[in-house]
Amino acid sequence: MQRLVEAVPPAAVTGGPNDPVLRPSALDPSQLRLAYRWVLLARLLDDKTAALYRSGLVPGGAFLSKGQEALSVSLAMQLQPGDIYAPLIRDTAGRLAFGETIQDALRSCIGSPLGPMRGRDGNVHRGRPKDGYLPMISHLGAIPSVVNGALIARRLQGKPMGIGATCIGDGGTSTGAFHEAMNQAAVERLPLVMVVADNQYAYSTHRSRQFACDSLLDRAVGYGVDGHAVDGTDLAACMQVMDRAARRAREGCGPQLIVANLLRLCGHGEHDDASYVDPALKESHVGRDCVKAAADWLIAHGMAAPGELSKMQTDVSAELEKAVDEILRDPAPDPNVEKWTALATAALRENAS
Amino acid sequence: MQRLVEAVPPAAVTGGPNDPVLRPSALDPSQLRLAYRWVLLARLLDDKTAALYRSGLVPGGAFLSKGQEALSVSLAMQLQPGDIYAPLIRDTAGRLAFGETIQDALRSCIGSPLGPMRGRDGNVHRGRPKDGYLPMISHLGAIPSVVNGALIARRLQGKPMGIGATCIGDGGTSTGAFHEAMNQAAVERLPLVMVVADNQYAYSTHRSRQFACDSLLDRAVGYGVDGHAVDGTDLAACMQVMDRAARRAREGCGPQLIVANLLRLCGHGEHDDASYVDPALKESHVGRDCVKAAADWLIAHGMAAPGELSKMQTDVSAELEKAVDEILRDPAPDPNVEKWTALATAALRENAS
Amino acid sequence: MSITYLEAIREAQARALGENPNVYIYGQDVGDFGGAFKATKGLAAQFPGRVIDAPISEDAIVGSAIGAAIQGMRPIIEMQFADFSTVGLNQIVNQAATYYWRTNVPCPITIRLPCGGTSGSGPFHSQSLEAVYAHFPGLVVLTPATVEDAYSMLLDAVAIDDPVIFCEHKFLYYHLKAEKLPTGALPVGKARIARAGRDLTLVTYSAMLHESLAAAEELATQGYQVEIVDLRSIKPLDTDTVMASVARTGRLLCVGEAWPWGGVTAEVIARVVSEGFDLLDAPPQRLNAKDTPIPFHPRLWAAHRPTAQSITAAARNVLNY
Amino acid sequence: MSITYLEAIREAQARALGENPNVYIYGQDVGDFGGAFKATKGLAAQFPGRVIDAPISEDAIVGSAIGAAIQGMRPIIEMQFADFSTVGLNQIVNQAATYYWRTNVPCPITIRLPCGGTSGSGPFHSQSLEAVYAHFPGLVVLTPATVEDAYSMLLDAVAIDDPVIFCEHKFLYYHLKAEKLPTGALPVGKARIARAGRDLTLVTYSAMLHESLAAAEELATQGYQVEIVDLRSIKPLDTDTVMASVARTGRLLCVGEAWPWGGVTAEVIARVVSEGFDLLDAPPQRLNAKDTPIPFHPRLWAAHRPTAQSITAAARNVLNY
Ligand SMILES: Cc1ncc(C[n+]2csc(CCOP(=O)(O)OP(=O)(O)O)c2C)c(N)n1
Ligand SMILES: Cc1ncc(C[n+]2csc(CCOP(=O)(O)OP(=O)(O)O)c2C)c(N)n1
Ligand SMILES: [Mg+2]
Ligand SMILES: [Mg+2]
Repeated sequence: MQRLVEAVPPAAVTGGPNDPVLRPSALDPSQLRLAYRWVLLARLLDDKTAALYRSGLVPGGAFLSKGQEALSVSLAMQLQPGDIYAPLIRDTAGRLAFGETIQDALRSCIGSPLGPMRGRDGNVHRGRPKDGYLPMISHLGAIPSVVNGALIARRLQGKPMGIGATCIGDGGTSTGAFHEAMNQAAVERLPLVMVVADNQYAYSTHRSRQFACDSLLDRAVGYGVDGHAVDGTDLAACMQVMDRAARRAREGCGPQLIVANLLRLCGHGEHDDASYVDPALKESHVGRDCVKAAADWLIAHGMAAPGELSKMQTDVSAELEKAVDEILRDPAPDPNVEKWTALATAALRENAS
Repeated sequence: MQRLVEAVPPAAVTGGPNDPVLRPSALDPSQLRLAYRWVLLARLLDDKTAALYRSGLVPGGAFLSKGQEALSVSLAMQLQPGDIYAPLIRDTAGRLAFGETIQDALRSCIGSPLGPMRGRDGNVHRGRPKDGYLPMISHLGAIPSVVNGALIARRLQGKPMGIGATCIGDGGTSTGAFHEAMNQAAVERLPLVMVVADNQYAYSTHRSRQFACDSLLDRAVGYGVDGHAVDGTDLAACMQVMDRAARRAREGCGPQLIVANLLRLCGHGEHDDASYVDPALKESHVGRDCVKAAADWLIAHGMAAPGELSKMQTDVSAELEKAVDEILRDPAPDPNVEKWTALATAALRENAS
Repeated sequence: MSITYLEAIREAQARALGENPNVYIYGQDVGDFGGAFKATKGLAAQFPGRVIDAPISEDAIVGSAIGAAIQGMRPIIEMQFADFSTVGLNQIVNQAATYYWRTNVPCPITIRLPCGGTSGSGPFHSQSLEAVYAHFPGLVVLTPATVEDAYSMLLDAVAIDDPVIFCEHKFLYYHLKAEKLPTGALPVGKARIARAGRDLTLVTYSAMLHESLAAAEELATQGYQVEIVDLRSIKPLDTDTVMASVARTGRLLCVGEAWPWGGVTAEVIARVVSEGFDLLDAPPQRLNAKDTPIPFHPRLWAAHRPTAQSITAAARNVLNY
Repeated sequence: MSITYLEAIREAQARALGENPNVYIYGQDVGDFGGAFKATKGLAAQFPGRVIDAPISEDAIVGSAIGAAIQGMRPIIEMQFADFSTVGLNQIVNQAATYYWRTNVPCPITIRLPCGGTSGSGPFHSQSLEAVYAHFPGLVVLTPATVEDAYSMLLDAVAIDDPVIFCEHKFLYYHLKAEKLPTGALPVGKARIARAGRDLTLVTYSAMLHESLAAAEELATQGYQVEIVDLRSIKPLDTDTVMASVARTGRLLCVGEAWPWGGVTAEVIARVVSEGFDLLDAPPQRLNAKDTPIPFHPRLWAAHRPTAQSITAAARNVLNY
């Protein structure tokens, strides 16, 4: 069987006019402006989450997506009603683009009973499975096989399969669970779009201590799946590569592995100053800010006027402030009304404690 | 970093004079005759084990190595004192070549208290860790990381590392544990020689339901390790490929992944008639008997005379019969002298039951 | 006609597949081969595409079942041996078991664990892990001891909206036989008085029921009437039925094939004494396997787990207190 | 000078590394970064090459420690959170724990599990898994509750020839302080009377010791003298010390932060009643976390686990029986 393995070198992904993969002319400006709106909102929402964390309103930790917005949004924007989306730790942008409300996001961070997790779980561990939006658990690698299963369900039910989209970090690829899930998706030839965000570090651990291949894209051929490389700091490139990967998945070409290079532009969580990050990396191409780069690119390619973008910023900020005002009025969860059972089946509940 | 990935097509592995990889002239006839002696003994030992099983002397099951002898022996024959060897289910030949006595093998099968596992564990779950010979547990994939650790120990102790050799089946590569261990070995650049015996089936499951790449060799590049393909039915080819892999491991080139094609020429265990095996596979090159093929090859290449080989068979049979006679006089384990503790530390034992 | 415990499991799956299009079976070698123990024999042919061979990937097997379950399916997962479920444990205890609690979306999976010891199976093909799963919130753990329960409780398991750990005992697969499949059954979660008696309450489950029944026969010849409670479900655990029996007998012995520390027997005793201390005329006792891995050789194995003989001795101690 | 529970863990590791060249530390981010909780801060610089960052591969992390241990090393494994040890559980319970029994070759590994709840940590960063590991034969399970024990028992753990599950409580990391490191200690495996009293034996361990001590203070103001047994080690479990205390008080309450089913509290009660039934003047009781995953929001979390307040109430019930 013929397999597509595109190892696009980062240099080619910045969008030169002669790059056959990436042609600005192939891009829909309105889609790009929309994507930009989401990454901007995601960035502001992250800043707001950090501010709430610092003021003590966020229990536990705050885990931001800075640097991963372009990659994240471009995956989610490929998704259609009926698709499955299982974002991970740094997918604020994708979540918003998939349809999550700002309120849902913030409520999860503060543990509001009105949020989707009702104070039981928090921060990035949120979702609404009924909407095809699956919540992560902390254990890295445990989610992709769940997406596989959702797709298998549709096959068995004779329903249109749609696609299943999920994300993992460079560190997460070292888990056995990730391997089993990739292999399972390949054997079952499922429309899984698996995005690896290689942001150079897993917590403090550099990728050189995490894997020994040159690029995680080298894993694609070993699973027998299509592989795509992309510059994760380049919104336009991400949009095009995701478009192709999602299309191939929908067309029955089996799992698609996308490997993006980028840098985490924040700590692992807000408790972490990330002082271990190599300054040279921050200065390099991989360290550039994908949100700012996207704005520059839109303007340089005549896809948006500067005034348009600053108006967007004003609108988005207002939307965000309104949501913050709303959720800060939420009550705290009440242990006395909490049901304290883990079982769905009422007849099987017992109260041993 | 440059990596060696040799994808020798099976056709080239049969040893034609123009094949740059495999030259009969490069082989040491005495080594080959020795290897043949081990595969012959392994085959006869397997037959004997099956006979003992049928006569009710082997508790549990009997798991034979038929078809894997050539591959197994050629790995073990690369090993030197101080190396680590962690064979798996179908390594009767390699175990013998590594120095296991026939008695140890048979005693494990009958659960003798005089065997290395003292009736506590049995059949292929045997070893003598003090001799660098590690016993497997049943959970597939759980052994390679243990070999990694033994090698890491030597590095930390400043001792010569030697190499660590282990084996897994096509099915075992689907385990997360296998993935984690391969990746760990690559990151630590350990002298791990990892042999994948792709014998077309995992129990009843055909490889097409186990992985989706063309060959498991395609995984090498994704781990960033050297890869070697070999025809597992060809003893001479196995000897040469293992020689090169082991040499590269010793020279500091990091983990070596060898993928061999062969067919299991028996059931999963002796309870299994393997009726699910595709008859066409049995008729094909992959289905040929590696022991018989080795004898033919030795004679055809003038490396042994027919009489020499039949004398070998007589000697080996006598050796085997003697060992059988010996171990059948062993006592059974006695529950009354059994210590019934899982702890090495006497002071921490308690007898809750 | 007569039907084995194993056949009952096959029949229950056939019925579940036949009655509910959302049921499917996934596990290693479950397809055309019919499973390592033949518990799915013929089902792949009878229900094309719905009895699916899995790669050797217990984590992904369970993970995918979770994804399918929340999309409305009712997966039945066959682990080849209970022992190998440790490799998929994280998905079971941290993802499946917490799903409903976290999201309000039920996660109905049946995970079949062929468990317990058989002669010569050794440390990695003999384990009884029910206590490990019962410790984690969010799981239902069933331990059928009879052909009838194997059948009816497996159907229950598939119908339950929560993840169910279905501990089927390999020792019972071929040896235990019934006349026919049951038409009714006790509700899942309820224990059963397997033998009535007024002198001692013997609480047990799974294969140990049969060793206990043999012990009770032996003790009956000595004039002791042992009441045997077959728990059937160890989570939830039917404390009421146990307590009612202890109220009648005043004496308690708990027998389990699993390891002692924190096992079913400890849990039952803790419940009985904290709620029914005054019912007891003698110290409650437990009998379990020894606290070592499960030995390979049949002679060691026979001494490792409780047997009719050791149960008889333990019961006599409680009776004579 | 004052030293925290976390610093004691760091100091014990520094000493172990300094005294024994076969000790090394392996885990995610343990190197230059010093670990997620800073338990290995500075050690990579002080002991070059012996404090090693691992990939996110808990199975291979434990597997490699087994290989190193049987070659004479004394690995200390840091799990980033106890909760993630479920992914490496198979290697722990099936390979490390059975190694000595199968081969006669000891497998000395210390597995550090940062465990227990802290506010806002939620279902996957708060677990207490000691009972799960204690159920499997072949493991030693330690649960230090004090700065002194964190230090001396970690040194013990490294010296022990068996795999040790070292449950260090995250809630105690920063808050619990001592004047100095201990020079002597109780032998490992022995429980300690943490507070003497004649009215009730309260058996507990780890962070619940401190909630229990607060409860005892409160009860003292009401005239009750509660004796507190700090188990220190839950496997082996020092039944003798518990029993001697129950012999003095006649009453027993067991408190644990883990889930109830088959937990330490069940095991302690089962032992006490089967061996010391006649010592009891009242039904023994237990208090655990609720049988649900551990909630994220601090208000839910505070109601989920036992606290000084709920312990006081439970103790009063036993005292007033
Ligand atoms: C199985 C498992 N082990 C350890 C952890 C602890 N942990 C949480 S995030 C993290 C680093 C993840 O790195 P990466 O996958 O590269 O994602 P990134 O944070 O860089 O986006 C670790 C080790 C975990 N969540 N799961
Ligand atoms: C983790 C795990 N899951 C399931 C099994 C049960 N099992 C034992 S052998 C086997 C098939 C192994 O196939 P393969 O790895 O190809 O080796 P082969 O038997 O073909 O030599 C299976 C599924 C196991 N031992 N370990
Ligand atoms: Mg990363
Ligand atoms: Mg195979």
